[in-house]
Amino acid sequence: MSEKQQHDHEKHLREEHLMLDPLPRGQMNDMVMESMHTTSWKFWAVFFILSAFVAWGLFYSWGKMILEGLGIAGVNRPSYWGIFLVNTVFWIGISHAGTFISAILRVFKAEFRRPFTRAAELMTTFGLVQAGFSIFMHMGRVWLSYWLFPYPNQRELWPNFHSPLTWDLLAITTYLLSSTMYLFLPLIPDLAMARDKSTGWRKNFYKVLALGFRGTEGEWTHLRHAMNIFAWAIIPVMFSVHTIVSWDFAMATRPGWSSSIFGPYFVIGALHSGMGAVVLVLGVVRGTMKNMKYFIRPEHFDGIGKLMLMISMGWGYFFFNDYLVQWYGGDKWTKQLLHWHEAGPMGWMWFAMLIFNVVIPWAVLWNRKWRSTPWLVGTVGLLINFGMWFERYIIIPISLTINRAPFTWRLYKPGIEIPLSLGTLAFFILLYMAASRLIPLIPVWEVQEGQMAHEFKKFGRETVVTVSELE
Amino acid sequence: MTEQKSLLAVFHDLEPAADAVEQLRRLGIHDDHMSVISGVPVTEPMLGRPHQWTNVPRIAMGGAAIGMAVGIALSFWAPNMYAIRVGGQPFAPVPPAIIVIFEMTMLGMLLSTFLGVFLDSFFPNYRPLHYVPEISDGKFAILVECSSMDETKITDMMKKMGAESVQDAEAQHL
Amino acid sequence: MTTIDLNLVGAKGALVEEAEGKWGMVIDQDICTGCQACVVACAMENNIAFVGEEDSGYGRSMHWIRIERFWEGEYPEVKMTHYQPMLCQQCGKAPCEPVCPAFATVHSQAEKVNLQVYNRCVGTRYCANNCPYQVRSFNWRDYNDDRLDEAIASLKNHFNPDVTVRRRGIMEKCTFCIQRIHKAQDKAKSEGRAVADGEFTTACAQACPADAIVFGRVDDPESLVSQLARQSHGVHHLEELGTLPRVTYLVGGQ
Amino acid sequence: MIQKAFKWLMQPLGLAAVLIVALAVFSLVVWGIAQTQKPPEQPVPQFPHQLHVSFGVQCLYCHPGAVRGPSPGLPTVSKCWGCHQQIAKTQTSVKLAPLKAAHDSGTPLQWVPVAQVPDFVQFNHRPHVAAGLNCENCHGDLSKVDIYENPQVMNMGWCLACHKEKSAGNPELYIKLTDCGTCHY
Amino acid sequence: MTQKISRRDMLKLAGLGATTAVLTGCGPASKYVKREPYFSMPEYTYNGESTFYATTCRECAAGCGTVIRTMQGRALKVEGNKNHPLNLGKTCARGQAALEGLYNPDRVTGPLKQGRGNKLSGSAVTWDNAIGTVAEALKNHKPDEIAFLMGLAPDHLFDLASELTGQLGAPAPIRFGALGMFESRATLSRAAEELFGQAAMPFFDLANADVVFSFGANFLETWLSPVAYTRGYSRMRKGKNRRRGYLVQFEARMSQTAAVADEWIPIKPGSEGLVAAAIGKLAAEARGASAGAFKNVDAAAAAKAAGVSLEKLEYLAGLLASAFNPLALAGGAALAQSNGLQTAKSVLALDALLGNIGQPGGVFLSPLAPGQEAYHRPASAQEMGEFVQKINSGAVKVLFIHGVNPAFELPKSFGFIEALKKVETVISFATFPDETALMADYIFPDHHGLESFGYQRVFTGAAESALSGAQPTVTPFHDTRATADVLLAAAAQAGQALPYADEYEFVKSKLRQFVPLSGGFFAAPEINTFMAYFQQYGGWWQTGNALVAPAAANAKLNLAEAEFEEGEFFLVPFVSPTLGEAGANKPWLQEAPDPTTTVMWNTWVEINPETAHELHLENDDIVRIVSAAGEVEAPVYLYPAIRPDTIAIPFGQGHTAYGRYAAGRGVNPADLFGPRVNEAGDLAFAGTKVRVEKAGKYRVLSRLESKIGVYGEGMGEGH
Repeated sequence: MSEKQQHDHEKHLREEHLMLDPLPRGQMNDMVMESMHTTSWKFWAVFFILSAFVAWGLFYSWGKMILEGLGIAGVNRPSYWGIFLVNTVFWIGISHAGTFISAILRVFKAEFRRPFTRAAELMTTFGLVQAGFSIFMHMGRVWLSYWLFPYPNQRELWPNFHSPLTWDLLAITTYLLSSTMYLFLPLIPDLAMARDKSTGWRKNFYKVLALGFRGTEGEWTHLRHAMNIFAWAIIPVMFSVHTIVSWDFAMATRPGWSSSIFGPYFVIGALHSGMGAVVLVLGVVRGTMKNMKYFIRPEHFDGIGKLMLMISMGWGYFFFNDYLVQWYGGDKWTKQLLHWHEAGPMGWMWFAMLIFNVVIPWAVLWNRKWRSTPWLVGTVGLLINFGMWFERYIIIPISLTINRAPFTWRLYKPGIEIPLSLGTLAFFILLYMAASRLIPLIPVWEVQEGQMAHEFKKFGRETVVTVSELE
Repeated sequence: MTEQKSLLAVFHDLEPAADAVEQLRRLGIHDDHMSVISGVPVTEPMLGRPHQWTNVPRIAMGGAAIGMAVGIALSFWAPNMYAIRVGGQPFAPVPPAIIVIFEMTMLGMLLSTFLGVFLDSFFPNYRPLHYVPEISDGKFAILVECSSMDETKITDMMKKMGAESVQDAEAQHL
Repeated sequence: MTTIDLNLVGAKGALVEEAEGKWGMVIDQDICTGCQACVVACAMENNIAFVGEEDSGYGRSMHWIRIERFWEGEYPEVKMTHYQPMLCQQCGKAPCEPVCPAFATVHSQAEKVNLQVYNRCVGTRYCANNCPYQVRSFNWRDYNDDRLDEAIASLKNHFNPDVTVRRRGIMEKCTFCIQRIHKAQDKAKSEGRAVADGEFTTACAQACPADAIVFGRVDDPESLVSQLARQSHGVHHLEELGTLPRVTYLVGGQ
Repeated sequence: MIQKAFKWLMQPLGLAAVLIVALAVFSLVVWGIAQTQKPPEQPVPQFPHQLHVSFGVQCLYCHPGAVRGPSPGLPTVSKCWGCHQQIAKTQTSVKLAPLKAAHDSGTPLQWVPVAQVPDFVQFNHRPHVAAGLNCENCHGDLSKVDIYENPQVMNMGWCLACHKEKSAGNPELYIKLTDCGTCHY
Repeated sequence: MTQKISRRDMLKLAGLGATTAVLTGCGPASKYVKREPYFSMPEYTYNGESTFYATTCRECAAGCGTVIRTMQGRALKVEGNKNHPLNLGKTCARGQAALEGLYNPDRVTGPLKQGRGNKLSGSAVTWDNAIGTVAEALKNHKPDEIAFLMGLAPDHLFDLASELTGQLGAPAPIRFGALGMFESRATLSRAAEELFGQAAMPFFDLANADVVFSFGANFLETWLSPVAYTRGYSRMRKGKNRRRGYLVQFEARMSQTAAVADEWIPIKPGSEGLVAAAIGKLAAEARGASAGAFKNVDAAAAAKAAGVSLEKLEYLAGLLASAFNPLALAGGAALAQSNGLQTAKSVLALDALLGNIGQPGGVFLSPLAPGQEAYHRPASAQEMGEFVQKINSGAVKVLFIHGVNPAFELPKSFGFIEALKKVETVISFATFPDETALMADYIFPDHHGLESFGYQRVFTGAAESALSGAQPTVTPFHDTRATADVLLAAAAQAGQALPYADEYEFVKSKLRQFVPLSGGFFAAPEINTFMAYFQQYGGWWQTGNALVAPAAANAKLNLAEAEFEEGEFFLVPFVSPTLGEAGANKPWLQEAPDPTTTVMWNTWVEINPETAHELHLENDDIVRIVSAAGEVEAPVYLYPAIRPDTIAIPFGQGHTAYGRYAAGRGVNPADLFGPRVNEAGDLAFAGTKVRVEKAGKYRVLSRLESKIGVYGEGMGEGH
């Protein structure tokens, strides 16, 4: 290899990998701050449209539903659970990607995670907020929802710990609190950076949030230890949350629900939709925010794409497992249910689910070049999200149609759930947009840390990239 | 009686800062009287600094224990306050209790970890502190507490070691 | 209570004895004529709301007892299956109970029936999902609020004061007319005697013109309901689920 | 601006202001709840329970349903008139004018029940009386008040506390008295 | 009973309830329904304790005894009167829902000058004016210009009206009701008269029969006395100490009765008589006996005409021949044919042939009610037609209507609505604003049945001779007045005073004759005690079996083919067993699913799925049903148990008035009937033939059943 080739190779590697393309920290800081401050009129237009949508779709509709009762939604006998629970499962699923990326990849020291951990963690927290909205919308008497919390009372009556819903509530509360804390801890140094770089009201805002962080050895040590504990501990919490969500269904004595594979099946499903959402968000962030093309590069889409492919295969595996067990059992109700899934009026959804979740990811993501194309991977991510939403829709209202009392079978038709669902979606986007103006979306110190650890090394004639463990 | 002074030396790179720490120690400054402030996490061995003590893991374990106790109480004690029979199950069956105990343990552990950071780092801390904003641009600063007699000596040494600036650190609102 | 030490064992069902029953019902499908008298009698006794054409056609009717029927064969050999009044089976091991997070549907230790405690219900509807008989009904709207429907102001004059009027967001179901059980027990107690078999009955059994529904104590082997339930053609619906239903259906002729 | 306000609030005067506002809100809430607990207007204003009790009238004379069934009942005009027609003062007293008017016009007196439980609580007086409870155990000493008011908040915790106490040591009774279905259906 | 009922404090209490709603989530409820304080409490009443009053159910003319649970002056629940010989403590759905009539939000709340509008928009008048108006009407018209039109029930008001018309010299009051029309009562009693020589309503002893062949009699639904016949059916099925009874139903459309029958034989409408005769002949042959009246019947031809195989008929005949207590009965649509009388006779002759006349499990004549001298049947359709013609001729100047709604119940082709316009003064005593009442000049609302005194004769269904008693269970909810009181007061004002002070005195005077009689359910030394018992027990009846065993008949049969109108499909209308003719204004009856189709709140058209397929009709497609007399539009119900050449429509909906729950809902199949009658004068409604047209519209029927679970809809192929 000639000197020239060598140089080109290195240049190529540098272009490709963020970690090999270091910029001075100050410059990176400025880039991130600039991306936060640069707001076009389009942003505000979208922001206000979404705000109006949230006000109508979420708050007005929900208020109306609280006043009039769930009759204005589409739930009925036997589909007592409808889109609200679909959305709950969906949003919890979305929230799994953040933890997956920042905790599991941190534990496994996957370096490409560095620039987008925060973007993913924000999804966790904001997704869980929407899940919370959805589950409270679902309740018939939401104003009494505090009865579900364990609190001492005069009647000495506590929540029923036999109920999967109580487990669910505990798990989601744990998850929401811990993922929010896990979002906040690595954010502190960046908030301190933002504090140092801002003026005016933002200065005060960051001053309060940065808690007086300076970067002393002690602070870094505590933070590092805490983040380590979080990274390890939040993984089982994350798995437990979606497993428990699946138990909401699997504990019921219903055909199609009572399945022991539901736990892992739901976890992998959650990761599937979550990863899809992450690429989608990254694609949008990269496309719309200033300076993001430096931080988020095709290599990241490539990395996530590989993960998506793996997860998609895993999902296919668990889906088949579930299907095979149900099919083989030959229970007459389950047989009717499977038939209903495929041949019933919502059969299109069943096939769309398989196409979006399996066929399309497998067809696109095996190719490195396609995988590195942000818009393409983002589109696949979007389709996977449709597919996974369909999956939950099939599991909940469509499967609920079929029970052991055929006299009651009835198809579910959504009502006010549609504005409410769109309202939660709009609220999610709105929160994300607001956060993108207020919180450094790129964890600069982590990027710098990574860049410090990476270097070229020559083995014979070959130049390779090495990473040294700093911790 | 000598006046105590705080000096803040800012370095562009890690290595000169580490050398400066070494030199300071030679000048008779105890490790307790200096600290390194940085924009990226640097470990103690990189700077040749003594091991940093942290309570966070202990606090976390303590929180986990409390959480577990709460979980056990919720699972086995609370249901007996008002015994209600459901679905032919025992009042407080073990399998669901495992779930409750697990979640409460994890919640206790993570909450206390978070609190541990606050306790150990004295967060939130809005009092005036010694600081220069350049640190967040990736620079390394050494904060030295010394007597005013040593001030020039140390300043010169730092300058020699490549400090970009050495200044009288004045505590300020960040 | 002696069962508390079983908590630590946690082996559900292994050591807990089969839940005993107290009140039970026998429905003779061979003589049920499907006339709906029980349906309306139940509605009148228990202040059940009517929901109107649209909602009732969408599976939201509030009947606590519904009469099912299916078809067999093709014309002209078509046959309607026996009418099957379906109501809460008051399971001994009810799947609806453990899933309620708020203890709103619990097993009465005193009367050995499934209770729905309306004021504790927060409306998660998990119980209804988990009911294999699909006999729980949910108050989808505020059907009984006379501020929303002035007609109710007049109609509610016949509401039974012994039964709570339910409002939106609450699950409800057949109670085996527990208000009548309580009334009869209270009366018997005040007279210093036990409740006699047939002294009172549920609204549905009372109305049934064909006498297809019989209600009484199943823990008394001499009661009419126990005797009928022992017949060889008595079955429990979905017995394979292990729910221990307290309603026995007599199918086919003798 | 916000910072200024915050700073102002952090100084002693500001803290005092915060405290005052909090206290005001709290008192408003307390007052609101107290309003719901106040004895209501009765058709005969300031009906003197204590006077009737001091004459030796038994509770069950006017509220006879308590030993028979769920409701003790409120006295009818004819019941009041049974005694009052023999009391000369009835014809002239201003306080008794509503009774006289009701009797003369043949309209019933619309007493407002005070000791009420919500619709979802099925309460029956008879077993309570049969269990040996006296009226004053729950309703307080009526020889001290004019218009009846509840001596305590009649809520589930209060009911249960007594139920548990009375049934201690008798498992069968305990089950019956703490069963949800005993009061809620 | 309460002295005064006012609702002025309702709002205050509703406010209290609203506070509770905010605090607890459970809101204004049963307890907060103001149950008014008493001025003077009756001795037997305690607060919170129920008081029970025995009375008679007025929801249909059968006259079941009920006990009404009341508390604080409100009626809370209808329960059956266990002592009553007709229903022995049982009730039907319609009886249960009576309370929704009593507290119906759309009752006529006081006397009105209605002025023939199409809405209830009259101006209120005082009761003094009302009585004055009635008195004027009685006084200012010649007796034969006055007419009384009353409901089916043979009750005290009918007796009073009869006495009044007798005193005035006016024509006797006419009783009519759709139920009587659909039951073909006139045909049945006429057939009994021709066969047994005695006009009476036959009584079929279902309870003791072991094989029952029913020709079109839907006795479990609305026919004659459904509760009593359901009791009989139940005993027949239980078959104590005998084998379980076997029921075979012959009709073109599977009714509720056919649904619980062991066999349903879908024979061609109009061929019932022929089939009965053929079975009789075959059964006689099987028994080796003489076929008597049926000896000339050609069984093979009958089988062909009916559309069943001869083997089937032979099998059925064998079943009948080997039975211990066989019974055949006929009614409903089977008799509503041009040959209906022959059919009735044929079926009764079959009974005679089987030798069960006057035998247990056989045919009897219903006992006459106490004090009744002869069976008095209600007007047949033919008589109603004549009455309408009389009105049309201008001979009727004053028409009093009580307890019947001919504008809805009588087929439009009779022209009653047009005829009504020719009457100078129409006075309605309707409790509800029904179609006829709205077309009246005045509405002077009667009390609801649960608010009024009276008695009613039990005309069939009970083995005992029974008079069912009625008394008010609550004080009137509205400013209504007993029609008997109005008539008595008006008659007195018109100078035609009857010797009774009021309704109560009238009832009492009529009961006086029973005081000395023995064998009654109770005995009393004098009338006041008797009256008290009469109210306490809900009537008076003789305890012994009073069924009349008729003399064996000598039938002359002239079995003719039924005549039909022009059209593609036979129309089988049937009375909705949950709604009946007047239940549509009770929301819970609307929401009680039809026993066969489980449809709620609407009218449907039953079509065989194969026929529908040929006509390209799906469930819920609206079709236009056209007959010679009119047309209606209703959604299709693919009913698997109906002959492919037949369609069926329930009667009970299609009100244009009658309150918010009834008005504008469904259609009235009576609009399709022409004014054709059979030999006995009953409407030959089953002879209607219709054309079915697709209307191109769509309306989803509210069903309780699942189309997916019951019919496999949406389950794809192979299900």
